[in-house]
Amino acid sequence: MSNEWTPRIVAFFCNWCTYTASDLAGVSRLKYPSNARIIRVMCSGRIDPQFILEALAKGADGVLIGGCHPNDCHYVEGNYKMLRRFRLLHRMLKDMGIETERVRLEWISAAEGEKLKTVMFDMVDKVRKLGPLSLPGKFKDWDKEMDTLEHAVEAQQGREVAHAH
Amino acid sequence: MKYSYFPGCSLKGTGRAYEESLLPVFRAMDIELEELEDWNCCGATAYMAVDEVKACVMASRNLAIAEKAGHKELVAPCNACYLVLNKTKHYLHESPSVKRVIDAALKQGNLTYTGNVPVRHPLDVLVNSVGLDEVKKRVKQPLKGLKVAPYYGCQIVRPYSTFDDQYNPTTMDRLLEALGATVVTYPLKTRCCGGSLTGTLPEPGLLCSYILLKEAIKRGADVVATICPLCQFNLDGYHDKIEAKWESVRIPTVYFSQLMGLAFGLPAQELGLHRGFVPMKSLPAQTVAA
Amino acid sequence: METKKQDVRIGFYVCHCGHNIASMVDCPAVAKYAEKLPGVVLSRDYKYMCSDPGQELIAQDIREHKLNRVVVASCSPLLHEHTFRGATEKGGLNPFYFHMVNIREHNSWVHTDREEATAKAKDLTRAAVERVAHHRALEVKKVPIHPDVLVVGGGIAGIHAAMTLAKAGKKVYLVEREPSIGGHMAKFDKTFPTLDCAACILTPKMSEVGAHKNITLWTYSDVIKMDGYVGNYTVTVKRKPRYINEDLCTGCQECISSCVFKEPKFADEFNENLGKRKPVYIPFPQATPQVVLIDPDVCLNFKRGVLTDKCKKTCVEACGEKKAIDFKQTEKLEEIKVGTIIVATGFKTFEAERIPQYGYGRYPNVYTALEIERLVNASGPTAGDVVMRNGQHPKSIGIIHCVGSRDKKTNRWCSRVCCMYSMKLAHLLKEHTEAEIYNFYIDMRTPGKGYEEFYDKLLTEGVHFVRGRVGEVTDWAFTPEEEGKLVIRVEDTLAGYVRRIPVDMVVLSTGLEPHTDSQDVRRLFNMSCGSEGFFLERHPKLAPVNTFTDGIYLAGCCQGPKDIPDTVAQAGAAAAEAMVLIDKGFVEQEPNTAFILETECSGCKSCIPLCPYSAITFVEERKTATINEALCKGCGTCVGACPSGSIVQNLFEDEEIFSEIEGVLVQ
Amino acid sequence: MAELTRTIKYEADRVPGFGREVMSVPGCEALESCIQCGTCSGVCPLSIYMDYSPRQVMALTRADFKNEVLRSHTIWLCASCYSCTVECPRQIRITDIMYELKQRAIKEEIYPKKFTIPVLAKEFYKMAHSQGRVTENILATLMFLKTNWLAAMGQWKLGLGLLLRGRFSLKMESIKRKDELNRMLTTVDNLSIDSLTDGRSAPKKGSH
Repeated sequence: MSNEWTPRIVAFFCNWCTYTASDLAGVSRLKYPSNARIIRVMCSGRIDPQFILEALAKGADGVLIGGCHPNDCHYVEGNYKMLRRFRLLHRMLKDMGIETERVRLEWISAAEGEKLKTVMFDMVDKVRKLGPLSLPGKFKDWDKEMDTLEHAVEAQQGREVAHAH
Repeated sequence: MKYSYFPGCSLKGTGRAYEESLLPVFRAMDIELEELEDWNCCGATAYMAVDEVKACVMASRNLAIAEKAGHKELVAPCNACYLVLNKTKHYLHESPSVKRVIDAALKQGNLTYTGNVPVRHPLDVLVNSVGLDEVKKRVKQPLKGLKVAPYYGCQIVRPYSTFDDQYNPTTMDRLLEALGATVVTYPLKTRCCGGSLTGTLPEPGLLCSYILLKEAIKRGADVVATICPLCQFNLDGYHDKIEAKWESVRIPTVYFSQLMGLAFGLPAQELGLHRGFVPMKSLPAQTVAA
Repeated sequence: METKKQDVRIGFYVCHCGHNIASMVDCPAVAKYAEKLPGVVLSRDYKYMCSDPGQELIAQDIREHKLNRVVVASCSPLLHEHTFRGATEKGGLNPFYFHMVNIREHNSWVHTDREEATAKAKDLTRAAVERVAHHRALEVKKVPIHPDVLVVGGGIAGIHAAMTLAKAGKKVYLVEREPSIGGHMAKFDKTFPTLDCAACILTPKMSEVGAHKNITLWTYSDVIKMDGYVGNYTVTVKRKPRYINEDLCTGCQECISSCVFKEPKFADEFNENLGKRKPVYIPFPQATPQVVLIDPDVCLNFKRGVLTDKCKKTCVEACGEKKAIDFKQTEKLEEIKVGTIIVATGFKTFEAERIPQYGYGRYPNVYTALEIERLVNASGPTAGDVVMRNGQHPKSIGIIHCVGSRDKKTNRWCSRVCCMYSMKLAHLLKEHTEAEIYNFYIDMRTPGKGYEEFYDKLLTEGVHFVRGRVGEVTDWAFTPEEEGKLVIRVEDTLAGYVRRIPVDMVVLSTGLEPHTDSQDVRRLFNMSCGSEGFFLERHPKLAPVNTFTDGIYLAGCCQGPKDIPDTVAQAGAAAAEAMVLIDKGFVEQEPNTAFILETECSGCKSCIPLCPYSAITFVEERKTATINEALCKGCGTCVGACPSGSIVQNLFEDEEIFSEIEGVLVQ
Repeated sequence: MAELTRTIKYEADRVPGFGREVMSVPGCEALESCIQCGTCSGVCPLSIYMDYSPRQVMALTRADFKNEVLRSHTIWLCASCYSCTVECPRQIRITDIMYELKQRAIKEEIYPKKFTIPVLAKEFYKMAHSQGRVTENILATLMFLKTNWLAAMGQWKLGLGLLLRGRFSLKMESIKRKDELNRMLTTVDNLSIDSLTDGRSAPKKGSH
């Protein structure tokens, strides 16, 4: 293993389609990069946007969400619900200054081991190009910034108070 | 309507009758063909046998010049040019590394190509963009009773069949019918004419042409209509040799644009019909001057 | 809910799976790493965790080391979670104090760098260890199984499955789309390699089905809706109008002979449109049920399918007192309750027109194999006389194998039957016509009992075999003997020559592919499809008739191409699987349902429209939502959406997932 | 008595790695999955003149019989009609593989002597390179002069016919900005395209 930086990706896969697809990729002995850590949920509808933010906050450089194709959800329409949240989340990420490509939603059916492989390669490739997200570090910076800002505000208020007197 | 026009080398040489008929026909259809400024060889098939990347560079230069001139679409009448230009577009799209090389090469001529110039065959433009109704309006002397074998050749439908069926193309059939001609059933529509082999390895090449001509006669055709200068050359230029080897299959082979010109009432002489080795006989006398 | 972390005693096991995992993941290193993780009191690596000693090891350790949590890193939980929960329970723990890490399918089998794979295994282990600390004891719910079975599709697969179940005393609904059961097999003349007459072996089974007291047979019907879950499915069946009262029709066929159309005039689907039928007809002589039907598209009493009542109705007259004809019949919906479903919807043959270079549809004397089956059949449109569309008898015939099979442009898979049925047709055609027969094949595939022997037999019958995929079939002649013939151009790859072979008749051995509506059927029954469109079995080797939905089984070609013996075997297996559930009487349900913490719920109602099963309702008195556990299927969509975090999904609690996220990321 | 030749092939006759090398060229990868069905030969209009059928060329290439393949007439008989490419059930781009083999044969100069096709290809290349355009009849003349004087004499009738019909160009066609084209083509030589391995189909880097 080289010491070169390599993206850390958290993947949330639904039990019926994408998790099974990655099992299939395994059974078919397809090879793909090892960056992703897969977390299983029953349905992509279970994925709370907080999970995604938490993953980024805890040091993930990208998050991959895998669900069933439209109309194929084991639970009828959980994947649509995820899609809705996903779109909102993308807007929010934009506002936060986080590249939206870091959070990706893919429909991968139980039969699409090949697609899973392609997506894994592509995701790692794209996130690698974006570079590290380093949110945990940024949080510290932001905290510091906030602190300075607060101090400044306090100082300002102090002066104003003093001035008023 | 205005199109950029890529004649290709053949249309300036052995296939000049194609250009001679195509330009007036397009004029008659009120479509402007503007010859691409300083175009170069498309990089055709023989070039591809030596260096495919360079062939693509040559093709790209043409595409880039067309793009620079602001042309929306490029018309290439020669099947080989049509294929090579389209193949290059495919490669540029499929392979980023080839695109890098080509971009670097184009830069030497202060050119860029973003991939936005469709390459089209005049047959496609006339039938699918202009429409057969427009063609019919201009027919002054319908080719009544003329039985035509429509011959498309290979590279217009293979490997990229962009505007017609790969196995049974019908664009030219419909066009010829619009001109009033009778289209004979011709199962060899897309069988190879022998390409450049006719010149290099005569027997195999000529056999290909012989088969095409023989079947056209058997199917009752008076004339074979082509859409490619090399096909026309092969089917028209080697009758003596074919006869020496097999039998006489003398049937005229003309460009579809020549038949259009005749139907539009343009003089045969101005359509380059005198350049064929086997003259057309069975047309109304006043149109056949050659 | 609060888990006291200091009380947690985790046992961790990493499986070598022989070399499957150990060759790519350093298992001892993972075990060593896990030892130091919080809460882990014991960590082992072992060659085969799923083996009896492996499972025993877990049970024993739980007792000896007072473990209260178990984590196993091995294969996919979809494969062995159940096994290890069992082992956990055997050790005296609630089975849900277990969690599984997938380091085979998701790791050792898909990665190539041992260091990276080991690092990944450690990350996943850490996540599981942190997660399992939050696990709670859960109870498995037992749901009773409705004993009735629905079999969808009345081909040989459906027939056999239905009969097997009926004989065992189970009540079966057999639903078939066409007017008669029998499927493709009913169209075949003979069957390979024994050359039994297909009708002779099939029709007794068909009439048995029609007569069996345990079987409710609905032909000319479609399943249009399925609700519920394993053991308790509610299915809606649409029965299309045949304009004949099935209970009153005796199958006397007087109506057919007295129809105002004196001669059959309309394309006969059963005979692959080679023959003709009347507007009132019975699909074929042995059709089951023996009930006629009326085709409103051509019957004079209708106009474009709408009743006009303008015909003389000689058929009604002929039917007389029986009064079986009912022009006012409309489509009817039936709702049934079943516990298990067997899907046996079969296949469709490849449309030969899709390979234009073989000339089907362009040259009249190019036939599909199924057309030939009808042509050689004694009760077919020509009564077994092999006469071509041009009225002549063929003197030479070319049979092209693999049409629309083994071809990336159409269907990649081998149809598994075309070698054998092509040879069967070669034999039958030879018998009927004494023509010269050529078989053009890519590879000869005869892996079945008596199949290779059949090939041997054909070789000695003077049938020509040419190894080469045909390039094209054309009608242009180059030599005098080719005049007026169809010319097959092929490389005889064994002789080493390109050949042009003129023949009178060409037979295209078309492949098998999924029905055009297989995607709809798949959705209807909540199944998966492989990339080619056949229904996906749960495991290609060990669960070949199960689907990913419990209680739904597969039989026959809807799962993939296969011949009759395999289809019948699979249908028997599917019936047996259904009986396993029925005789057990109940199923255990994964307790992954959601519930609402009423103290937290703000009553915003945002969860209510999200639930596809209407399991969530609003309790006005309390101003909170509540979940009906019996209806909840455990998707967790409401949990992911609850703004106040007041919904909890068992097995997928927020704390569990958050700790998993932290676990994979924070070293 | 007819002369008997041994047709056995020994391992020494193979050039190990040749097949792999060809199959690693972008666009030629699918050769790996050839099932030797013979569709290519079945549809090839020129296969009837070939010493090895296209199918055999595929087999020989995959089995590292480099000399047999590069010396074969087959690769030069390919008229680029693409029938095999569109019909191949394994979607092997056979025409492109033929181009690749032609390029290799030209590079190693092991094609049949006095065989006009490679000469045509090379002359075509030179003329297109230097003039930017190709004047067919001058090209043909050059080709015959380099290969076969007698054949050139045999073509006089066709040449005369062309001349009489105004289809014979006496002037060499060329483009205006020859230097620009030349710069562009030289750039290709100077760029390393050995990195053409993005896994998708791409044209092949030639030897010039």
